[in-house]
Amino acid sequence: MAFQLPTWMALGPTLALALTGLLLLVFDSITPSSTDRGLLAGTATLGSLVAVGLSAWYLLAGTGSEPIVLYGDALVVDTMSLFFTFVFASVTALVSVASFDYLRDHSYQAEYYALVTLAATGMTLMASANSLAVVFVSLELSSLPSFALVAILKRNRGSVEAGLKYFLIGALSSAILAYGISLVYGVTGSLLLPEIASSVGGTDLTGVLGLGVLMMLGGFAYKTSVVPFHFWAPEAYEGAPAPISAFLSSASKAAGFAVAFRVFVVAFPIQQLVTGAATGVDWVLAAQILAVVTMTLGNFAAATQDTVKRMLAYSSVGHAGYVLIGLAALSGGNNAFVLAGGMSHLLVYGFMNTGAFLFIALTEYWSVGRRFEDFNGLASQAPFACTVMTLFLFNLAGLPVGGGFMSKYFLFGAAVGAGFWWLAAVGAINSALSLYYYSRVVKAMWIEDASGEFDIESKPAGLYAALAAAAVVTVLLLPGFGPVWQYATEAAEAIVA
Amino acid sequence: MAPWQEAVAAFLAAFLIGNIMLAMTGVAGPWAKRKITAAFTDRIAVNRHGPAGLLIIVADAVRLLGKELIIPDGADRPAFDLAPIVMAGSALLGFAVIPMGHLFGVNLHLADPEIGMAYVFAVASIATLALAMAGYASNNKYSLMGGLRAIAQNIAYEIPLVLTAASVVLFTDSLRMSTIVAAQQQPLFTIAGITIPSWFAFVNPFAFVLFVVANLAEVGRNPFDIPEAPTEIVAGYQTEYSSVYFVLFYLGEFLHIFLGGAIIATLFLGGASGPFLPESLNFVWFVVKIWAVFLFTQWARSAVPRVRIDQLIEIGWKGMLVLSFANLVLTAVIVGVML
Amino acid sequence: MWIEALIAVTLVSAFAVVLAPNKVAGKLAFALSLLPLVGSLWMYSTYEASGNALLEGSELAFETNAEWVTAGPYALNWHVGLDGISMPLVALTTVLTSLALLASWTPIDERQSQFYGLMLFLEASLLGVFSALDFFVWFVFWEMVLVPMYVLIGVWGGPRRKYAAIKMFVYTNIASLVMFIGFIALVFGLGDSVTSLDMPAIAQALRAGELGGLGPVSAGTLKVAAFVAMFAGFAVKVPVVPFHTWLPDAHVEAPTPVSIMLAGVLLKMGTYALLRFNFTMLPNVAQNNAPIIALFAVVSVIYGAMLALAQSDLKRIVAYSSVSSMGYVILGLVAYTLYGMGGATFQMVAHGLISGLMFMSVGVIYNTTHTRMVSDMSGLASKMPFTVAVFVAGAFGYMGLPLMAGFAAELFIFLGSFGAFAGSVWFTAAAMFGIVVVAGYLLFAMQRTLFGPFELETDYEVGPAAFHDVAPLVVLILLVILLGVEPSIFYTMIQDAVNPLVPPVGGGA
Amino acid sequence: MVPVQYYLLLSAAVFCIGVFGILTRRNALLFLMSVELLLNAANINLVAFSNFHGNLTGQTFSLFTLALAAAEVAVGIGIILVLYRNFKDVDVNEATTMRW
Amino acid sequence: MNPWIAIGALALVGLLIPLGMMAVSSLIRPTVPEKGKTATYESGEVPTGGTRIRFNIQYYMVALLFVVFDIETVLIFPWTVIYRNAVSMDGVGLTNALAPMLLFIAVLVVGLGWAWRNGAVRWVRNPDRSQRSVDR
Repeated sequence: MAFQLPTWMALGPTLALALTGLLLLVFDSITPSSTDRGLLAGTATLGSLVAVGLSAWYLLAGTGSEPIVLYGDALVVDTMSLFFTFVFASVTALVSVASFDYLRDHSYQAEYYALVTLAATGMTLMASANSLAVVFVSLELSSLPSFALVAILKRNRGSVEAGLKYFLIGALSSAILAYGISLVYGVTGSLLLPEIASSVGGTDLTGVLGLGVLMMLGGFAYKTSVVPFHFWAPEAYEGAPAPISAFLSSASKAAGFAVAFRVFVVAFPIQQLVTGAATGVDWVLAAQILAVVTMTLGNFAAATQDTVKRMLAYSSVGHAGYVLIGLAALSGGNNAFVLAGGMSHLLVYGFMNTGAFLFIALTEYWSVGRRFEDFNGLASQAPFACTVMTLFLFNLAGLPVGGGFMSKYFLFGAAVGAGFWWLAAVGAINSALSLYYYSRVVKAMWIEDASGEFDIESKPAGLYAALAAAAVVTVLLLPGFGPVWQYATEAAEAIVA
Repeated sequence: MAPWQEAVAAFLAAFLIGNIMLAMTGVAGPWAKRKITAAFTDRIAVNRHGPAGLLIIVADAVRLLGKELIIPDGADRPAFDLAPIVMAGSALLGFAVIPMGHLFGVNLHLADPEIGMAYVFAVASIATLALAMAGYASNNKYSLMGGLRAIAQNIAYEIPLVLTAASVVLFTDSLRMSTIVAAQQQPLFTIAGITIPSWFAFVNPFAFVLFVVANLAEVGRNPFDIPEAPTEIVAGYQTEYSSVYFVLFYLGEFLHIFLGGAIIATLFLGGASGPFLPESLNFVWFVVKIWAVFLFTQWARSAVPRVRIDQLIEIGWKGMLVLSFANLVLTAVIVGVML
Repeated sequence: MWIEALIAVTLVSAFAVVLAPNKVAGKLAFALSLLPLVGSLWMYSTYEASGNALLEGSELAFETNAEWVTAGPYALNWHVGLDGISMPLVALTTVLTSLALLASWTPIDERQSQFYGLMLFLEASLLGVFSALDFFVWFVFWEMVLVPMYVLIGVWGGPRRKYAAIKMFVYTNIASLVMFIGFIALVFGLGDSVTSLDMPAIAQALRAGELGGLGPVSAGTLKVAAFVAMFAGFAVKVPVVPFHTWLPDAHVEAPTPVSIMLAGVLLKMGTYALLRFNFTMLPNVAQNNAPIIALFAVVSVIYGAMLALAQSDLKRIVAYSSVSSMGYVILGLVAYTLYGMGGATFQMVAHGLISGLMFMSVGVIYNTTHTRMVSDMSGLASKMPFTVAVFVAGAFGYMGLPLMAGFAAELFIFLGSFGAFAGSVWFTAAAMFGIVVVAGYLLFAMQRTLFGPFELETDYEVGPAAFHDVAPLVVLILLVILLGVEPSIFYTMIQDAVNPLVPPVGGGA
Repeated sequence: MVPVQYYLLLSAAVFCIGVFGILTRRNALLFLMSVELLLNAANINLVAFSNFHGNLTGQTFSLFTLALAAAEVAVGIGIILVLYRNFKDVDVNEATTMRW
Repeated sequence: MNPWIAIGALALVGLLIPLGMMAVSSLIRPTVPEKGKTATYESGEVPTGGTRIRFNIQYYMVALLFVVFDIETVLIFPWTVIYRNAVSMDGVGLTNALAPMLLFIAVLVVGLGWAWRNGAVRWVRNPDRSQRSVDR
């Protein structure tokens, strides 16, 4: 760059999001009763777009290529954090735009957007956390608003129940995470990931350490809706307002994986803990088991659903399983490749899954039913939306009509390259299965004849814009996968020592 | 000394201090209260038994202790019994870290832990718990309302209290009570030969006022006595209490007033320091200061009307809290700039 | 650059048509489809290439090879180009699409803009399939073909369209997954000897015998396994007999223009892929197991013919007969002789045109009579003489009447497959028998339906078809005859492309 | 100086009590309290270990943990309140309009 | 000597004194059980209804506010203790010592202002905004 920004500006995206959140609160304090949707949604979108721009700019300018460490090593800004920041901010922007219509007669406008942006702030911090303390704090910062967001439809029993379950499991798992952190701290005497890595090798308290690592894995498993803590996912995604489901299933999941990648790869080095000689803490094995179980369970559960939203929820559990390969196939040699596969899949998934859930938001806006049958013949009424949804679904299934195919192919290819061909095989089988239940929706929309009459009075501009944007990006990620892959690889190499 | 000797010594000291406080509050407090209130309302208060009716104290004690203890129906028993003990005990516990000066050379300072101030506030706010227990356990609507009001009030004014205290810590760099007192000894300035010590009441009168007001609310005296507003909810949380339990509550409240006074004296009025007296006797000054605060509360009790609950909450959250934030920030800025 | 331009133009026009109002969509789509048609013809006229695209020493026409993504060990390139095998198929695609669009003006009467848009989208993906030379690009287009096909059959099809569409979708998707796994296994087996998914590179590496084992699997096993996987995958598309059951349903349910595309071009994807992958990359496996593959081929020929016999629905008859004639293609391919492979490739084009012709004329008849049952009608010749004439001509073309494209193709195939390998004589003879059966039955059916006194209990006037229905028929029949009279139009370039594949006499490469 | 193992045992005990509460109680508020127990067990660990290692990291972190626990409770109570309004109960098993 | 021993001792005293008084009073007080004495006191009326009445939601509101704000003071105290040293320490200076806390308090104040304006501490006639809304 021609000029040099102060180092704290490396957190620019995070700051932009945080300021947006506070600004929204100030708006609401000035005029509590006003529901000027345009202003509020606009502000949220603008702020997140600023964050998107900053992160993209930093990526292009190579800011992260040399990791910037801030605040006593508590935060680190490198390619990985910027990469994920880009994902979070983009999803936030999409969700904000879509919510403009979804919340048209809702009374907690400002609170809603403020919570969304603040949660996004927490996620960006998660991506750049370099200390277990920051990990915990930022994880909570992204979780607490999410709880409220899921339950924000106060009169809607489904929403409230979803919020409760999300909250209960969230509180439990965050407590477990805290305990795990305390144990790790007890063993290593530090909360900074690099210091932990340096002192973790020689410890003889392998039992305590293993317990701590396991508990932390549990905490992250909750955030990423990986199996032992996945119960909340279908409930929360089904009950929550659909834009929030999109937000959680895309951004929140990605954030969980971001922090999990960094913590495990940086703080618990494989060559010391797993492949090394004097160890018993084989977290890679745990990740492998979880990955297989999660993929299979998520996909099979999704195949047996009869409401579309819940199907998507379970399928996102399945996708968590795919991404978990990024951790499970480590210790196979080409770690950067594997991690990059996981990251790039998260990016693509961020767009296509958000799009799918936003389509659900659209149907809820039109008060189309929730079941597959209710979607019958929707294409004749809303061809554009259905085309886009078809695109998203085929991408999720991994058909080569967009980036979804690329990322999934790279992920599995990486797994095979790392010698874990069986992981890839399970993944491939699950993808084949997933095609079945995804195409059920397509079939309903395009082929079945409308069972009932839809009352589609209006085409909400905001939702359509968000859908279109997501679709364009998803498709462009097929030819434009190159840079994504390049940055993902850089990001992975940034943390793989 | 061996640990057990330490323990015994500490126990004796504690017993001493505890009894001094009891004597001062439980004994003198009620009597003084009557006298003061009477004076305000231009009446003649107790004057029959003994000089200035001092013996009424003994009579009261025997009378109250001798009353029958009535447990209302449906009372939540353990909580009902625990509340008075907690009330009295917590207040007493607060005095542990207060440096009360010297009496005949004996330093009446039981313990001086590093975090004395935090400790004092922590212990003092246990009383809120007692009030809640009492209000909840009595199975009485008045009590419940009283308890809830007590909680609402205490939590509303707890934060301004603590924040103001924090602004004092900005000067002392320590939470240790003795250090805080020591920081107020050097002279501030001199007017006409009279040296004004740098008591924080003089250094930062704004904080002092805030603290005194918040303290009034904390101890639940006018204008902030809605938890037991006799004209609204008979006697609030202590409606159903009688006999020794009532005594304990009564005692506890007075102890709290005096504890508040002690805290104010320590944080803002230079602890036990004062002119004219040798340091070996400056406990007298401490008592004077405590009593000054006590008198102030009694004056407020008879002179200031009671605020409504909503006014109380709004004053607390919209007034006191903001002011105390402002106070903290301003103090920090000034201290930082002057440094 | 020309190939990209072709595909891009088609895609753009597809979107344009989707957005157009229903009324003008048909005409607009046809007009726009002329652009790629002209383009492909221009490309044909300026075609300059030699050799087989996948083998060393080949000169490709309109080739572009651009960096796309570098993924760790494997680089993905945008690599497209045409050689003697793909050029005719590209031309075929554009021609058939335009005619099919023309032929769909009458039958398609709802949601036109979406229909025509999807048709153009289909064309674009087909062009991509035939011109892609990087496996990744190729696979993308290969899968992209499915989506519009699925919707086209499922929405505009006949009464059992849902069943047909789902069946087609599931069959072909599972097939392509199997094929994908097989191929990727090969690539991983090659190890470091290839650094990209470039098809020429992989083919050359494989032919150079650089295939290593993959994990516990030895090279030989891997080879065979991959071959089987890919063969099965493509056989579904072709379709070869055990995997053919989706085809008749799809054909019967699909509207006429879609059947034209399906029979005319989509089936060719299968044989094209077989030629490109199995027979080019793993020739030894193919030759060592030639009898088995030939058996498959012949079985599809005979069995397809038999099934055709059993039908009473004109469209089903045509559908099954196309199963049998795709059998020839495989027979010719496996022969590994110049004539065999050349003829097989030529047969792809010829059969594309002819089957298109047949389906189109069946469609025209159906439009007027609203039935396809042989038993229902008779003596149409008197009512719609012109259509009938074309139909008959098409049938003759089917059974390989001289001076028609079918004749040349089948002649070459049989010439090539005679004595190609031990016992190939018998296979060829059996295949020839199959052709006779089909031809005979077709003629019988026509005699039933077209000639004799006219009877058809209808309540509407049965008259000659509209011009825009007949015109494509004429064009097609002319093309068929043209190719029959002058096969060298395509055959020279085809032979030039398959020549390197053919092993020197007396040995496998 | 109490050896660190004792603190570890204490925190483990507190943790187990919390887990027990979570597993046995169906009242959302009790669930919340149990979670608080878990967090405080973590705090005990942190403080004890920070004393053991002689650096203040753990204690500082325990302050953050406290603050977050408070925030969590604030959100949780809010949700439970809304739950009560909708289901007239704070029993976590009452809310089952969706399948688990 | 360790101050906590002394504090523990005072705690013991603080427990013993009330217990002692209880003991004394239990010795000297009469016990005349009688029905009606133990009835809940409601100004002499016969008690009506249960005690578990539903009270103003605002109690919850201020409780939630308190939980958050009071905990934040925990984070303020350490800062106040080190503040002056930090300012005088070279390399830190006034700005670096003051600015973060100003930021922190600013965030708190934004939160307080929001709660204020949205009626979290408005005791009487708080219009439940969700009345005017149709949640979906």
